[in-house]
Amino acid sequence: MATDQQSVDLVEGDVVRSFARAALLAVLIGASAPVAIPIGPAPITLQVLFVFLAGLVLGPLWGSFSMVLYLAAGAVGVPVFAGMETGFGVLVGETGGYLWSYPIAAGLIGLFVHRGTDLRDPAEQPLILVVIALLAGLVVIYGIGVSYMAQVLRLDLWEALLVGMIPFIPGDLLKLAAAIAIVKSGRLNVAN
Amino acid sequence: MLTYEPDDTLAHRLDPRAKLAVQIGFATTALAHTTIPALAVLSLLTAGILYSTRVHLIRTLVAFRFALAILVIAPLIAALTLGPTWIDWADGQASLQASYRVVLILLVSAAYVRSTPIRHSRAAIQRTIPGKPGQLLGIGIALVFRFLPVIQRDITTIRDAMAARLGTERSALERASTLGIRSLARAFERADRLSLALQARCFAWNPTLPPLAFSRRDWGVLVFALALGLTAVL
Amino acid sequence: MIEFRSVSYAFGDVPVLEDLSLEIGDGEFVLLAGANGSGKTTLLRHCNGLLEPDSGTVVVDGTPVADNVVAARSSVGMVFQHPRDQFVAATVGADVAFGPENLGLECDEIDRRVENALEAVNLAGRKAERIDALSGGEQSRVAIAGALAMEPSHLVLDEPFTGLDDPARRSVLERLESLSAAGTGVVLATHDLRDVFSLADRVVAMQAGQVVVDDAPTRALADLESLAIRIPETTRERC
Amino acid sequence: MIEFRSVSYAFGDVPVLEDLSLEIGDGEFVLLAGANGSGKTTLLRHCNGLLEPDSGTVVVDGTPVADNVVAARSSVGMVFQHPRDQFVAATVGADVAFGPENLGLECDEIDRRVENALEAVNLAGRKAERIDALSGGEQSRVAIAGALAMEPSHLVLDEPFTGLDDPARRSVLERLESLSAAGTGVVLATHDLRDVFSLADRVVAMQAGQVVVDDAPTRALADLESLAIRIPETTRERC
Ligand SMILES: Nc1ncnc2c1ncn2[C@@H]1O[C@H](COP(=O)(O)OP(=O)(O)OP(=O)(O)O)[C@@H](O)[C@H]1O
Ligand SMILES: Nc1ncnc2c1ncn2[C@@H]1O[C@H](COP(=O)(O)OP(=O)(O)OP(=O)(O)O)[C@@H](O)[C@H]1O
Ligand SMILES: O=C(O)CCCC[C@@H]1SC[C@@H]2NC(=O)N[C@@H]21
Ligand SMILES: [Mg+2]
Ligand SMILES: [Mg+2]
Repeated sequence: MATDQQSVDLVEGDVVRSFARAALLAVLIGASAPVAIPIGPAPITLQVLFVFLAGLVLGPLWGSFSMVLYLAAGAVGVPVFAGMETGFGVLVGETGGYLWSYPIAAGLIGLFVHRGTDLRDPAEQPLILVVIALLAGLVVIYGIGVSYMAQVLRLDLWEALLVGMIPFIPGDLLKLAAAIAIVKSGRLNVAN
Repeated sequence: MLTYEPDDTLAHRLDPRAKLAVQIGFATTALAHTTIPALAVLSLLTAGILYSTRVHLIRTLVAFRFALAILVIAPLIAALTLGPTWIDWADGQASLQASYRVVLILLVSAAYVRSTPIRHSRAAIQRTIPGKPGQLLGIGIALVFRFLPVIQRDITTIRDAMAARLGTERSALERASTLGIRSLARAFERADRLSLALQARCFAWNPTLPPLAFSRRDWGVLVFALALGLTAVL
Repeated sequence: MIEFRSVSYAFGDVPVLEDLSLEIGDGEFVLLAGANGSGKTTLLRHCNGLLEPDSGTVVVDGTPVADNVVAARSSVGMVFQHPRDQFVAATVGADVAFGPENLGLECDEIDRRVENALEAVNLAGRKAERIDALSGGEQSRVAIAGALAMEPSHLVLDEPFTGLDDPARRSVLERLESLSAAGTGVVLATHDLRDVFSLADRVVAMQAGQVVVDDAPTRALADLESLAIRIPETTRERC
Repeated sequence: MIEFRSVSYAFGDVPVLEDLSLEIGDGEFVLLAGANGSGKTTLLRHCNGLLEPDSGTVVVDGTPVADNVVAARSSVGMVFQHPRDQFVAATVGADVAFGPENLGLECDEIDRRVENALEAVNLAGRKAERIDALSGGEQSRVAIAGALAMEPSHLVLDEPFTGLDDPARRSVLERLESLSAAGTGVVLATHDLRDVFSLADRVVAMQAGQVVVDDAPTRALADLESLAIRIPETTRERC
């Protein structure tokens, strides 16, 4: 028994805490899945809001881990994708590009805002920096999402932009504002 | 809703890794071919997989109703052309065939979902992805599955709590932001308590993994999956 | 007055309330007892329209809840079973003020109510604290204060005493007693009948979604015991 | 044996435990009482290193917790107030197995421990059931089984009875009683001392982060009353 215990390699306390938060954020984005308004090959969803928050609140490392976890859970049968869909097929389906872009976007936003892997309070970062970071994230999401969709559905680039980006811009900018309002509200206990 | 259902089909007895390989093989080749003969072969294969896993076709199509919209919309968009003639049927047809294969891929993944409990997927991930990331991803999936209904209920409860004290009298924006912030704060509270519970139970990097056996049959399926994937270059 | 007229309710296809009728008069102090899962919470959530009956009607002060939900919610204040479920704000003061703000009251009046409610739960002067830094029992008390601050004509409390220490429990009870004496109806669902038993005008016990006991406390004793509902020792001995 | 040696702890600059010393022997059944915010939860979280003292040491079975956290966590099983927050898996068996898996035990041994733990809480044979479908009392017992599967020498429970009806409460208590009889130490923080008072070997009461009473139940009575900690009626009359 004593030798057993020697070999147990405990996960460090701060890692467990970040991990649990990343997992619950993945749950939250999954819980938002029923809110999906079909308007074309990709529905309007709240997902982008949580991608923003993942980068802002959890930072580059845990933010993108959280999104990878979301994709993995969806791939193996937890109904977390838009419209409560699930399965590996969704990841290679027409909206797969958006999904794969989430970890990258969250990581990028985290890097911009926290400037490294040590977390800072996003509420105290310059607003302009936060806005640029979120816009950059959005560009990544559209870039990967639209080009993959064009590929899979055999659409021209402008056709893909027409159905895969333009209709979402106003809503996604609202989500951007909401994400900033949430972290600035000071009502989240983001301190470590 | 698409979900795991206990049963005794061949797929239920297979190792999740073998099943994952089939999905990847199938997707690889489907994404490479859109000719009508290729789609016919892929359809037959899909039908076989669905039949042997006892996937209910109609129910599954309903579960994927969002994705199915592409079958109509994408070809229409593709067929539209700027300038004279306005409609290019050939473009539309190419897109229709491209959309159809996506539906086949979705159906094949439905067979995995119906035949694989989350804990098997979790074990497969922990065994396949080495080191700490694999470990966290595996446990993480179990947690997402466990907490999804919990958080869904929390969100309803917060809405009720606001309503009970006449939060309904506030503006839509204010209500949405209170609900959003509170849901997030609540999820983080749960995360903090969960992290204590995990630690109290010795959450470790090197646990005993749930048993999973890769049998002869699984090797056979794996070879089949590889072969399927290789047809992508045909 | 809160009236349930042949109310039935099912979660999906699991019936939870079955053809239930009940009247709770103004200023009455009613205890609601019953095993886990007997339907207490489900019943209470009908009083202010958080749940709507599948059949039957719930009437508050003469108006069906469905016809005027806002009226029902301003006359029926509710304390949820799990205090954490009830918070809408980050600090004690902001949370307690949430209800009064929605009533459109003046700032002074809101402040008065917040102070007054916090006093009743022994938390005077702790307005500025973050709720998530409070101990479990302190959180329960904030939840109670949130409902008190609405100053409703009926107060519905779903197991408000969980985790409360004895002085807090007594203080809340005293407040309930004086509210009830001043005309506020009180409905209290609890598994722990100590002290409240002697305060109550009536005991209503539920079993499998139906009211099986509805009587004055002393007369309900034998029936309660047969339902495995625990009555306070002192009560039993006294009778 | 769990020993607190002059332990102090503060949340930020709010002192919560102040120079606290306490010993809990093997196989002892100890009640932990005290007002809301007196520091019970904070104290308990030191037993297995979830919190680390600012000064002083906590020693479990002769080894300071900080020196061997794994040993402390496997000899002190901990059950928190809200079972729903501590389950890591969707089914009973998978959840109870989580602890033993982390200890790196063989599969057979894990199975044996899961069976034993479930048997100890009277849930044998229900491994495959979904946790969400269980009643509140059953969920509390699954949480206890999760801690027992580590084969701890002490079981620490922080208000495990909240929201349980009387039969469920009794079923949890019966399990604690038989565990204690079988040699597991039990530390139980609760505001509701009914029934447990007669089971306990010792009562420890806290006030503002310090131990102010530490005595056998019958002898502690007067002190407890002076702390406004409520003791069960029957006990008072018997003495
Ligand atoms: N959201 C829900 N979905 C499905 N069933 C539910 C839901 N809420 C409650 N139930 C079921 O309805 C029944 C009554 O539940 P309710 O919460 O009203 O009981 P209760 O008397 O308040 O119990 P407790 O003493 O445990 O609080 C239970 O069997 C419960 O399982
Ligand atoms: N996370 C925290 N941050 C700041 N202060 C805290 C935190 N947790 C607890 N406290 C404070 O520490 C004190 C002791 O809290 P603790 O939870 O140990 O009390 P308790 O005895 O368990 O009370 P209860 O009976 O209400 O559960 C309280 O005054 C509380 O406000
Ligand atoms: O199938 C999925 O789950 C992915 C849906 C992707 C929706 C994209 S994300 C960016 C854009 N903004 C929206 O609101 N919806 C699309
Ligand atoms: Mg209830
Ligand atoms: Mg406590």
